[in-house]
Amino acid sequence: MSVFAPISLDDLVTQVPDGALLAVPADYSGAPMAATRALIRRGARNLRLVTVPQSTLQADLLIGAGCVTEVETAAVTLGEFGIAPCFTRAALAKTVRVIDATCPAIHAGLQAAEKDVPFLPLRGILGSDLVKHRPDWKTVDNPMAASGDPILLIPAIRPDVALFHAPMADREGNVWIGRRRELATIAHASRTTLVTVERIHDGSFFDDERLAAGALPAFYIQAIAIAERGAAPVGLFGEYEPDLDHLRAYAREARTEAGFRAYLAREVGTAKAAA
Amino acid sequence: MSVFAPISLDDLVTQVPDGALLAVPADYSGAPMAATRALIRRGARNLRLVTVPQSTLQADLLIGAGCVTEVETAAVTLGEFGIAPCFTRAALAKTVRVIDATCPAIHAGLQAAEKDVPFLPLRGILGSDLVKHRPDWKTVDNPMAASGDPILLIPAIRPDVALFHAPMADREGNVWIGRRRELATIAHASRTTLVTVERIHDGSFFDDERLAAGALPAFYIQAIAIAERGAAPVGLFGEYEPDLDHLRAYAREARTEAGFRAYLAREVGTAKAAA
Amino acid sequence: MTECRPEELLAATLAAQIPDVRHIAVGAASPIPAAAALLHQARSKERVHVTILHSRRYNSFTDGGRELFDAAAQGRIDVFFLGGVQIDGEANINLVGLGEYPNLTQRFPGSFGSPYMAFVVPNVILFREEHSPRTLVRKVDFVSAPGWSPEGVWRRGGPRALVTGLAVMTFDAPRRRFRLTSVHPGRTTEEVRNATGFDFDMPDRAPTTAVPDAVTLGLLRSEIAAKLREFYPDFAARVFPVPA
Amino acid sequence: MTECRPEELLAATLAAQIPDVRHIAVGAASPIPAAAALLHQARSKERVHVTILHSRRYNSFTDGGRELFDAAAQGRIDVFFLGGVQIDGEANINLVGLGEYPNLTQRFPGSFGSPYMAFVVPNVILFREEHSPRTLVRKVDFVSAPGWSPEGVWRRGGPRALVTGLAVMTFDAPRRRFRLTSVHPGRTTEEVRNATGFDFDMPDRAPTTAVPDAVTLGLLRSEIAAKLREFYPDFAARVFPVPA
Repeated sequence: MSVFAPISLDDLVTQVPDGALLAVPADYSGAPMAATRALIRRGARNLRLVTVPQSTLQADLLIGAGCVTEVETAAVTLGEFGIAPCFTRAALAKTVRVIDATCPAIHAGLQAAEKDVPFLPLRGILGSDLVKHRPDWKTVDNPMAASGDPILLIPAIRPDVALFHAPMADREGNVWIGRRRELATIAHASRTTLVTVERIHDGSFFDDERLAAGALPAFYIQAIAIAERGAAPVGLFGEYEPDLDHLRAYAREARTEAGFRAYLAREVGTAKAAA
Repeated sequence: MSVFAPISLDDLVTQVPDGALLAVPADYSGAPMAATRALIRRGARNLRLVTVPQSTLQADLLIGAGCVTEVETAAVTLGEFGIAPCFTRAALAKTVRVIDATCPAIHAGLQAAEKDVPFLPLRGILGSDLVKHRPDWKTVDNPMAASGDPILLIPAIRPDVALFHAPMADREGNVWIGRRRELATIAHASRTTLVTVERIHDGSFFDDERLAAGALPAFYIQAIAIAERGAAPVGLFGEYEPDLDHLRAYAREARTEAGFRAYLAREVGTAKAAA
Repeated sequence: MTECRPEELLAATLAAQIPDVRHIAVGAASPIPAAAALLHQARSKERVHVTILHSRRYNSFTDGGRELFDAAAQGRIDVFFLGGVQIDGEANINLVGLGEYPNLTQRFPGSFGSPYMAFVVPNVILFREEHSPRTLVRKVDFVSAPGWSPEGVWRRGGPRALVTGLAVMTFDAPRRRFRLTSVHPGRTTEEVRNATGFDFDMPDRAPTTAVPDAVTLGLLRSEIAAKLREFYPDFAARVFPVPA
Repeated sequence: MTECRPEELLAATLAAQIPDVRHIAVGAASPIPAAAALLHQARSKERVHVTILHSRRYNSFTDGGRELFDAAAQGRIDVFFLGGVQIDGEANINLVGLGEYPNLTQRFPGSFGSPYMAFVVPNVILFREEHSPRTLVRKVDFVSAPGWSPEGVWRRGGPRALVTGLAVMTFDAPRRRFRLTSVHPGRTTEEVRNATGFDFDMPDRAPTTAVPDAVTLGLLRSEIAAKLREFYPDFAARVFPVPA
């Protein structure tokens, strides 16, 4: 079990190529906000996001900063602080293509990729207008049933990159995700997994079965960078709460394009000019 | 969050009805040996086993004791100690029907039940003689592909009862399964989940994110009994190693029907007469 | 004492729609349904499990984001609450946008898990405070989750009731129609009819929605308010201010 | 020094079949393949991950019994070892029984994950110590895992080589035939032919399997033996006795 070396945040985000299909975790599972800001600063372009299954500030920032051409999502919102302003503007102006989905379909698509099967079946959903607008979703007759029994098939979702923030990595490069098991699924389903962590745990999670239970093994992970409070202003499970004042202020400020630009300049820093 | 009361081992096994489809965990994930002995003593009959995905002593004892009519399995063996004598005898004499499967198909069948979908697709396996003898497995043309692309569909496996042994339960009735995540899948897929544990943890696993990561929530679990060294002579993850001398001796003794009877009388006690 | 806040009336009214069950789940950003679920739990003689996704204490899922949906598919969740930016007379809900999709004139966050939960959960309770022709429409612009399904389509559950700031309606899935069950205190049937964009059945005389009794209000203001403070601090502070 | 035990020869020979890869996995009850994987790892300049299911230290799976199979499906496992109670000339293996299934005359444990791993793992190495007409047959009685698949069937990998107590063969999947690559020291081509129940290609002169050099034997007897002691204590004690 060799020892791994963390890399810098800036080096980490160079491993998210322009045009990548990027998996974006929900707020409860380690939103990689420091990495998102670094990604905006490096001037990432043409990203296609898949939110697992929804997103708040992370998707809204990436969309507002012009990094995104497409987003598959069950919802983008600022939760109790209302609509996600950049997402809403971009969706209405069609500067970003929104591929509407539903939470269990996104989970199922990732599970299909985890098994490298072309699809997973899912009950329900039939009759939703989502189905009409998802030519990639297929309704078939359940081949296991004697008589007609329509069922929906959800195609595999294979992100190019999974990027998330977690409490800690150990000296072997394993990452502790606790009970946020969707992070394991995302990593399994993705070609490349990049992680930021609060700190390095001295030793191996596998020396303690209690820690091992929440570990994502190193062989799924391509690179790790340390980013203290790397999920802020979003919270991090078991570590810190969201900064509600920051989020409330963002919801207000980003209501106008000019307000969003001011936020970006102040909180994120200068983005490189678009290529 | 209310407090639950553990019940006795004998009461626990009355909740495994004769004829039930019973999920049997592999040796590495908490073989419920004390409960298995209690089940044999109570004279359980006509059980149908599904091993997840294989079994050693547990399945062999239940088969030898005449509790079983059918077993779906990827393998029954005593591992380094050779063939499982009762399984082998029963299979050849056809007193037990063996439904041959393969590990990933059993996992996939349980995952299908976990999602309450009729099937999960799986790559590979085509061309194995297993497929010929599994009329419940269906080969279809991948509906997502433009041209012919055969793929196997594995039907959902829905055990009536999941029964396993774990290190501990907490005061709320949550059970700690650590990284043995197949136990969560089995519990999700099963109608009833019965658990034996080494001990009761004072408090709630959910008070500590490190313990929460390995917890199976109480609402999946119907009953819990305390059984110290409840997996012995098989080992228990993170707790104790298998008793190799015991297993080696079993492999030798159970080679004959008479030897097995002697083992049963000595190690299990008197079984009730068959109904 | 019997001065009852609108949120208290709605929580008690939602709680009254919950049948005897084992497991009630509440999605994100739903303080009034959360209060209703906790109220039902507090008054139940049986052990009732309440999952509130927004909470740490009331969320014991350990299998990732999919577990809510898988557990619901397994039939382990008996009651779920859904809202809708639009809700129509066939109990379809819209969480996506106004206009002809994808050419929307207004964009909402998205469908979340509604198209799934509406099928797998036996008792779905629709909840929308605003009761107006804008929210309760003849036909939703986009069906996030359909209120009913044609014969032959697997479906375990669906919308059973609709609670708004004005009234309570129950949904008759085979007939695909709502029926007015009660009108909140101080409101009239006429008002409900005018504020509703869809056709619905009306009894000759719609009863008044029961106002929560003193015991219920006591529970809400003490035990339930204390629990809500953990995960809906703003809501709890506004609706259940701690006496100075 | 160059006195080499049969297990050492086999471990070194199996290791020689492993191409440059990132991740080698070893199933249950496979001490010689485990030694081969650890030997390959020890000699590799690149970081090679070795998963030994039988071990605690060399098993970092945390997603349950399915993770080995899912990780293999994801293309994250490059090498896997399979045995067979019977192996035939088309690289089919039988782990189920002798006779006409289900009317067996002999019953083996079962197919384990072989019908899956043989498809998803690029490099499958077949290993069976006993090389006899009983184990290497013209046609297996039951195909647990097929050695090849017809065109149009999704398949990423399959058997590449067969190592036995007598010889090494490579498998040519398009031609569905084994070819003798080397014969172990002290054995003859004739012996291999007589002990093999299936037809295979033979070079005019089959080379002798390379005996592990002093460095390799040193590695096996020190570093690898120490590692094996954790999870194959009986095997390690027998093959690599600790000098008194």
